[in-house]
Amino acid sequence: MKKINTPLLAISMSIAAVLAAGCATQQSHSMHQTSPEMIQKAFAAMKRDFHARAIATMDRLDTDKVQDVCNATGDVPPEEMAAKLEAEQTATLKLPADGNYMGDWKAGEKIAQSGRGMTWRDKKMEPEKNGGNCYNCHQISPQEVSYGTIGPSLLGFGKIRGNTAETQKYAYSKIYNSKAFNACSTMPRFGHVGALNEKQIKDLVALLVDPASPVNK
Amino acid sequence: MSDPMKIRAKMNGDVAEIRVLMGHPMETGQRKDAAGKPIPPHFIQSMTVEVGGKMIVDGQIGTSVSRNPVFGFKMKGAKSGDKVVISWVDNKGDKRSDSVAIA
Amino acid sequence: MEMNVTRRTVLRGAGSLGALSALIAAGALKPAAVFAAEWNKGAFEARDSAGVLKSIGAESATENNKLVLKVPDIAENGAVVPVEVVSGIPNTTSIAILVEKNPLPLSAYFDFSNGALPEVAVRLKLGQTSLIKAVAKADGKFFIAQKEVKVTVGGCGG
Amino acid sequence: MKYRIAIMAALVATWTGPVLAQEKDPTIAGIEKYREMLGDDNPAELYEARGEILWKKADGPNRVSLEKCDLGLGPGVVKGAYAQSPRYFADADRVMDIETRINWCREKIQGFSSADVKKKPFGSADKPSQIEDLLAYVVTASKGMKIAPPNSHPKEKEAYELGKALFFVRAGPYDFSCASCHGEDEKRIRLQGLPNLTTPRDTKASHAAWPAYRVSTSRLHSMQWRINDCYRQQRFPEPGYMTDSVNALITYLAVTGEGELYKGPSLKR
Repeated sequence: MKKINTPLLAISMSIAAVLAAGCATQQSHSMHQTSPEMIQKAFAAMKRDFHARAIATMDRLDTDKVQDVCNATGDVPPEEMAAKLEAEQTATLKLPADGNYMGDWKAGEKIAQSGRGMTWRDKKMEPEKNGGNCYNCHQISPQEVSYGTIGPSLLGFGKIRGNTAETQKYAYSKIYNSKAFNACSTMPRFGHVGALNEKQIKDLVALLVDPASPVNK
Repeated sequence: MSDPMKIRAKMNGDVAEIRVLMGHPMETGQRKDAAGKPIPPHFIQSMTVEVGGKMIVDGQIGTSVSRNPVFGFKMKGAKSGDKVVISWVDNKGDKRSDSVAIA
Repeated sequence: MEMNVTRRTVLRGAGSLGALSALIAAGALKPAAVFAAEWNKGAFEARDSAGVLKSIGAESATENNKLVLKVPDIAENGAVVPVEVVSGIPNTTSIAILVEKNPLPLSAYFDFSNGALPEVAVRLKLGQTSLIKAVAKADGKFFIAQKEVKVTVGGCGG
Repeated sequence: MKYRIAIMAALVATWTGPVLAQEKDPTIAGIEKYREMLGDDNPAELYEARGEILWKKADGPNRVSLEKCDLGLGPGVVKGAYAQSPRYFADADRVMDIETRINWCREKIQGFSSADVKKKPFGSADKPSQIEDLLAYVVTASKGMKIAPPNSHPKEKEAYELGKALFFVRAGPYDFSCASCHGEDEKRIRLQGLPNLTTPRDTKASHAAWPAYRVSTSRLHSMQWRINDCYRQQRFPEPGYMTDSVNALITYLAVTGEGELYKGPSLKR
């Protein structure tokens, strides 16, 4: 991680810059890279100054490889490294055993609306009570005007892509682990970290893909 | 003890503009506390505005007015230096009066 | 009228308050009782707009474009929604404001006199998206204006 | 990468409409009207009035007021002190934000215990905390003054660098950093605009508006609270009140936002 191939990094950065210029939805964080020394200092400071509260325990500061790489590269890992990370994250995907990706879009809408869960105000890990925080960052159903813009608009998601098994699987996988598609995506890995369970992710897939969902009307 | 009101009163041409901010919970009686017990209503029911010794606004207030209420009024016939007295009484009988001179 | 004078005196909290305080202290009058007579309990405790309008005698209020209700179309938070009412109807003496979807719709009722312009700015709580209604009384007649305010979900919601 | 470009192209295609429409988005226009109508009447003034009384009151085990407290511009100087914070204090040998410094005075001058001042710093609508009242009084005395944290002492520079690093590091179950939400221009959560706190433009406007009274919670929120609650939403463990990490982040924000005239405490959603 400390030895980053500079030319490669420069190339990937310029690609990202081009994309960022042309597309408002690209996760184009300002080109920022923290030195390994400062990253280390930041974590040392947090480990000294932060404390566990309810389910928000101190091990949340123990980073995994994805976080390490994204931190070290300012969220723009060299292409090869990104591809490797994405492959590794893809290998962790747990897809539904029954091969069915679609749940109930109405339940999905409720999950998309809710921002609850995983904070130090939550006493237990209860994914069934958690929300997906979706509207915080995405436009989804046209009826909800209060939506965020950190992520791309998902309006017409299923209509644009078609209600195919492939689309359903893609949506499920992306919600389960966004990093399988974009190593340093801003989006959480909801399934991977156990914030949402299989049923909830299926309901969200239905919200996005089901032709009956307002998203596709 | 209730917070003193913040009253602003100034002349704008021949119109006196009066705004007041009151410190009050304006509890509706519809809410429940953490233990699930209903929180009793506690809200301002009446308010008056007097300018130069004359009542200009006589208001009755309900629970839909926001916490820490803000009201704005206007009048003609007042002048800089006139005393503005604003008073309120809540449903528990607590009351408060504050005054300011029109700027 | 008699009640009104008493109430104003008490509100001012000075001067002739002494006699009344004595009454209150003696238990002859509870403060709430003093004002309850004046505060239009029936109107403020009415559970729907129709009930409020009836209680204030405005059930036959008519629309009039000189009664201007200024509200935001959308509010970031229902806890504080700024509302302004300006009546251009001659001889307007009172303005009432209602939040239709609130459990108790009547929010405020103002009587204006001695040079006060018939207009008011307030901040109201909206439990949900709702119509706001403004009612003005002029020369004994009632006029009404209404607009919807959409209350949105705000913040991260965690 | 090819795949990503393909997705990107699709996104550009689907976004042409909304992006163009955004300029006259009625929702955004409506929210702007809401904020405009909300006006200037700010219940933070009630905090300020209580804070002034509290500042001058002989309080604590030592029964003395805070009027000799040195907020950085000399003992007893309140005016302008907030605008020049956070700063290094030799007597404490650390960089302190204004809230940390007021509490330091409450301990050292008034004799409150450290536990006392840390007990419940974030009040509720029904029970505002004393530090929030004091804070409102102190910051209001910097209204209209230029935000100018010194950022010259080595420890101030160190705090800035640490704060900047803290701002960008991702961790926790959601892989978030501060920059996840505050790292780009013109983004929002729901309808709330997110200042890009990596650039002076947004940071100036944002920093000059805190502390803020929020109508949704009916209370005044300090920067200490702001950082705390961001970390809660980031799903991190809880940062300790007035710790070096929190003060480093506040230093980073103040330095990034320097040069703006202080406009707080403001009124927010």
